[in-house]
Amino acid sequence: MEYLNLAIKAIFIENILLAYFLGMCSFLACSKKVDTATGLGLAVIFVLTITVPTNWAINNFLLKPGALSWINPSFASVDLSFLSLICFIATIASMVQLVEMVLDKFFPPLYHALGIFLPLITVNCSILGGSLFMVERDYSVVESTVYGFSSGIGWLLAIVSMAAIRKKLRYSHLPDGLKGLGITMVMTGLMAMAFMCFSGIDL
Amino acid sequence: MREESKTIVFALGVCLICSILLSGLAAGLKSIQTANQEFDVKRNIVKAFGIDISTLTRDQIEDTYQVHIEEEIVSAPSGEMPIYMWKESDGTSPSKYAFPISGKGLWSMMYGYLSVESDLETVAGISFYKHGETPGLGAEIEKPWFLTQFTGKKLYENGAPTDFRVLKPGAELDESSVDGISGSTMTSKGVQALIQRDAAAYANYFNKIRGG
Amino acid sequence: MKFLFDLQDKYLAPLFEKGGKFEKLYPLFEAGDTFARTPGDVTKGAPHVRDSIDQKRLMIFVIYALTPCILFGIWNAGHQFNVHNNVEEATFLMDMIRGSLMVLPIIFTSYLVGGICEVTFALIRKHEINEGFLVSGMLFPLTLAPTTPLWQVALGIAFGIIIGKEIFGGVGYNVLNPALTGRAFLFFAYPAQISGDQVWVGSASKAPLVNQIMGYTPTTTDGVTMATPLGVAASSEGVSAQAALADAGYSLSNMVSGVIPGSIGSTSVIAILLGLGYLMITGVASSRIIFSGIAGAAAMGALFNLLPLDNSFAALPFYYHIVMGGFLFGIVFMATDPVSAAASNRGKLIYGFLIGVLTVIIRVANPAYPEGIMLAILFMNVMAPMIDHYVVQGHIKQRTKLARALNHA
Amino acid sequence: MATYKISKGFDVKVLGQPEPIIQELGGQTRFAVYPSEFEGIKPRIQVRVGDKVKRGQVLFFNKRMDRTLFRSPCCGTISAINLGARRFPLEILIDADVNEESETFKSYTSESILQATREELTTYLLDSGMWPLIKQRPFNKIADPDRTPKAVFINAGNTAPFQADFSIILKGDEDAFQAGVNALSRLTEGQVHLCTSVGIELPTFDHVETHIFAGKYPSGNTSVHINRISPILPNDTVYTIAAQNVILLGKLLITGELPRTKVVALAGPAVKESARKYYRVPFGASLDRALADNLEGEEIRLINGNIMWGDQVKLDTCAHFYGSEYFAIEEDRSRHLLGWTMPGLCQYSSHRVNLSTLLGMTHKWKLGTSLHGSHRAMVVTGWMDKHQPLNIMTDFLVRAAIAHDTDEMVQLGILETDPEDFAIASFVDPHKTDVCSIIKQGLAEIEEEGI
Amino acid sequence: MASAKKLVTDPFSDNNPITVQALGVCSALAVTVSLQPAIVMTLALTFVVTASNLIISLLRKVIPGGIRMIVEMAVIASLVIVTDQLLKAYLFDVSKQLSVFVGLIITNCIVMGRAEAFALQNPPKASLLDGLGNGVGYGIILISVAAVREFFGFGTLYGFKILPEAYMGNGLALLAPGAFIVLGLLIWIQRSFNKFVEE
Repeated sequence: MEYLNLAIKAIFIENILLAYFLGMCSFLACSKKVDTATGLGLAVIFVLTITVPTNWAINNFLLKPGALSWINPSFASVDLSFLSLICFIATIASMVQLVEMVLDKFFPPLYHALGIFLPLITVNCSILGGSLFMVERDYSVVESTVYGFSSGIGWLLAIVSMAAIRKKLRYSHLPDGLKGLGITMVMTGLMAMAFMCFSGIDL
Repeated sequence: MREESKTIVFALGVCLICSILLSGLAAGLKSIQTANQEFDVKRNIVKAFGIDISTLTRDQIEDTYQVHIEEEIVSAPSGEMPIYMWKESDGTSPSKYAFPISGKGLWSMMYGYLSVESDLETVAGISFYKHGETPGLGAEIEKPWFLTQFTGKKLYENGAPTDFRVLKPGAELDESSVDGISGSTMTSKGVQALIQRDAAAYANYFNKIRGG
Repeated sequence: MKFLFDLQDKYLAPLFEKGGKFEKLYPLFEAGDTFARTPGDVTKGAPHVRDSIDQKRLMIFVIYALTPCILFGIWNAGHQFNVHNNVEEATFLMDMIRGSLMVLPIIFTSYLVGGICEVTFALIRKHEINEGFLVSGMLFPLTLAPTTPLWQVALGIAFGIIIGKEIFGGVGYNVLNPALTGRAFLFFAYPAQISGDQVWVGSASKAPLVNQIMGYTPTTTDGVTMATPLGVAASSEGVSAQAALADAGYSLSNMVSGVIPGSIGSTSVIAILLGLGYLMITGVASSRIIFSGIAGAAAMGALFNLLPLDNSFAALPFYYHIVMGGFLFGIVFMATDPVSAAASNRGKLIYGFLIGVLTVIIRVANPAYPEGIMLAILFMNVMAPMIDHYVVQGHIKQRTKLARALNHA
Repeated sequence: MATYKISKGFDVKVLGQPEPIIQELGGQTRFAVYPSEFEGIKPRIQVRVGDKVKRGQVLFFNKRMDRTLFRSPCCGTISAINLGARRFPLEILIDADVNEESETFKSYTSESILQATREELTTYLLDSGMWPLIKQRPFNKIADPDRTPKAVFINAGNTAPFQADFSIILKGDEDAFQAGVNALSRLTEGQVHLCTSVGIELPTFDHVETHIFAGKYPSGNTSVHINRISPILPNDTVYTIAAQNVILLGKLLITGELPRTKVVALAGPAVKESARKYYRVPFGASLDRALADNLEGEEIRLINGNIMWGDQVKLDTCAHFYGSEYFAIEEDRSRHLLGWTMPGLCQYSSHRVNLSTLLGMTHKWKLGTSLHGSHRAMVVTGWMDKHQPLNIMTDFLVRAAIAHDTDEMVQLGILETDPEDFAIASFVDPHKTDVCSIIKQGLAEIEEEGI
Repeated sequence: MASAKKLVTDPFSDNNPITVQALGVCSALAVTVSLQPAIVMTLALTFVVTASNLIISLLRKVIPGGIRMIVEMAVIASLVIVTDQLLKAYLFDVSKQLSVFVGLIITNCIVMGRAEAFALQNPPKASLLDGLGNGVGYGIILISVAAVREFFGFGTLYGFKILPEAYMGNGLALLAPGAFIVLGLLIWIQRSFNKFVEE
């Protein structure tokens, strides 16, 4: 139940895109077609589910104040948390690289479906954001995994519904200045408003 | 081969420079950052004792804390709990007590401090320092109009915690209830719950003081 | 009469048409002209004859369907006011007059401000003035409390019309229902006043005009606020929600008749059912959405009944959800807005059903918002294009399969 | 013989049913050929004003496909060639002579046709100028002789309001029809399908499979037949032809001469009741004698086709190459006071928003051409699908066409359709969207891009 | 080679990183509830993008092609950490408000984008100016959004009461949807001025 709550929270209430504005760049660029959006969304789920727990491990066993005490109790006072940003981004980059290679080798169809999106993901702030929120909120390892996975689902939901809306908007009669970025932004706002119906849900 | 070794050397070089720079910086700033964090806690405790800190400078607040406040760790069945005691500059016996409060709001945990007068029954002040409530709505919990209501209300009665209530705005208030925030029932309920729970947790301690 | 029409066609029309003196105001002229008489246009090519239905007729039919709600709303606003301000021996007429004084300014403001927005955009962007605005401008005030200050009404409808509709190019291009967008705007912008768990039935004051503009302040001593049934049910603790409702004076019968405080148009189930019947007979609204929506709410309500949850609201018999609050009004008049709803037949079923389900979930599981229907519809408006997309994809798959099968047979 | 029940559809109830009698109408001197009838061709004119032409002499050919010839329907003098926009010839007028010189072609018997090769027949038909009677799907253009179709569909349906009844036209020409069918069966590797509507009594023919379609308009449309019998997959081609044109093909093959006459029906509320019947007229000859003094009303629209699908033509028109009925209705520019709220007892509608529909009035209406409203932005409501028998999501297809998304149009099945299938969608749409033109535009875009 | 002035002013409007190039929107919104964090964020980003442009431009001839991206990432990440640490030490309150969003400058496409698209090809001085211009261009939008939100949300600007006490704050402006809508409308206004149309 607790994990279900966390999942609902990450998908709907604190949707990483609609409430924290993360991953906007790729959201804006890749929401023109539903197929592309779905592909990218799946890739985001995939990478988030892997990197958040990985970064959890790095944070808990290397970076956090006192994290190194498992090597030797005398390291208990070492605080490497200032390195977290650089470590996380490095982990993300290498994980993406690794995932790409593994997929290519063992799951070629999946690789063909997600392959082109994976490199885009390194610079998708929702991935790094996921890890940073994990640290800030002090999640456990299971919680991090659930959080990473459901944040990804939330992102997928947002980008796919936006792609479908943009498909509907193709034949709209928009003012010139609003075409593209402008209307997507306003629409995202309205969408965020609609998503607020879930704020406060608690099972 | 030359190309590759050059690449590796370059990469190592960048890493080295960056890490030296960052470690140096982190080490250099560490003390200031820690002081900041500690000051943040102190400021909130001072605020919880009902002191208006908006006009005070950092040094004044540090001074006030230094002079008046003493921290003590109470051990209770549920673990160790901190308590902060306010001592007047002349007397030695604490005149007010503050303890941390925390609980779930609408979005996330809310953190704050609550203080009681020397009679160990009346609220002296309350402050919230961390929360994720909706701006303009639940976030009103850090607004003076909401916080000042608590001052003077009864938190304990004859050694037992009162049924402290955060009611819907407009409802009739008694001596242990305050107006909630209209439009954010959840936050109000959260505040009520955390006050009731934490007050109960410290009831034993206060009873001990009263008895002893 | 004929003389007037000739005057209009011969002298007035050329002024506004291309090259005329007031060419820029053409949308305005067109609106008035086609309001008076149907346009005399003929078909340009095949098919050479057309159905006599048009957008104007469709939209005005929705307004007709709303009439019972409007009239009842006016009476009820006055009635509640008189009851709670202890006006002795208030007659029907007195209720109506008091209600009109409260409700009509709201409707008028909504039309005026919404109309100004609509016309301004029509003139600048050179599109015709769309009669869909008549419906939005009426639905919006009906979802408000009778004491909503007029400045909020104006702000809400302006937001709904401009952001919810006009920037997309006008009716037919928007994604969300404009009336709901405006309502949701008010809901989030001024939550302290209209969060839906209580409404104010209004207070007698010496300066009624000031009250109308600035709002009836609930904190003044003579202000009367009442918890809505949803608010009561959501905050019932210890006792069952049914008992809490009965305690607050809400029974199944008065929730059906609607003689309770609430938003102007949506309290009376009977009035809404009259409108629903009219819509069904004329076939203007999609019965798929309405009935799957009701089914969705009932199903979710029943599921909550069965689940062993520690929530008295969840244990409330499922049929309460249908008569309580604005559910019926929303599903009949708001969810069926063809522009923002799902368009495919299967999509409509899914869309309606999920609105029902979500409404009950929000009511029961989300203590922050006692009223779920508005946000549920808004959420499903956002999701509708996606539902349609997948329904269409499914259709494409199925038809390709069918075509192949027929070819191999 | 299979019967297909088509459940969706809507019959527009309009006055003006033609009597099932054929009147012979001969002796005209004014003839015309309308190159604009042939969509997608680029005509190169071979004659000049004042030239004497024989019956069957080449008037022009298609520059895009120069084996497609178009021949003169009569013997006489070219009196005028009227050009339209971009110097496209709209009509070639011919004054007929008394003498009857005509070109002749090889003649066959019903049996010898079956021995002919496909190559021989296509060359023969192209050369004789009758090939354009055969059309192909997708795109509903003149058939491409080099593509062997997977099937041929002969349309003998009549579900559109007062579409000519083929059983009347067929009387006496059964042999010619069989000869035409034989020729068609040589053109395809697959089946020849003869699709009729319920109520049309036809004798049995060889080398053809007969299908009966039961249902309201547009169940008689070729697209519906194809959709139910053998849907077009990407890269498929089918040939389609109207049943009367099969007779024309057969006559040509048997006699070795261009067919002399065709039958047209005259119908509609603006035609005097006495004149509402079938006429046998010389190919390409003026219809003056049928039309003059027989139309009533202030401003009349004459349609080559029926109210649902067909082009407006001039009132002094000659018989067209395609088409077998003419329909006349009045232009209705009347304006109704507060039309949006009147009960609508005198207004025709397929929706229940008018009292007339609600009360279930079943009488026939004297419809005019009024648009009954003004254009509004299209809303995807699913209403357009209400009477669409094709397995197609009309609203979404139209939306894809508006957005110029050719991929999606193809996926949604636009290639199986023709603009005529969307006449009913245009009819019912409250936003007065011109669906047919949108689909036409979409098809043109796809053709240009190549599938 | 464009003039120095043009390098700086171009990103203000005609080639604004947010409204025209649609980069760096993420962090542009999260910190715009009020003016103060927006200004601090602008300063932080301007510092990072200017410094990273300068450093990468200086290194552009010696960076091996194969690890170009990684080096850029390392430089940017280090600069961001420096900023973060400095903020924590000297502007503690603001850094609390900015929470993780300072760290997220690393993935801000403007920084990476300018390094890739400009600094790698251009001399240090031009790169410096380009970085400065883009930082300010970003700031203009960020601060405008923040000003609008703070004004309507609280009736204040930079904490000072502008509207009378009776003004009822507009809650929506403070919520995420408000940020999106305000930015969308700003883009509309801005693009109406510079006549940029996206197809």
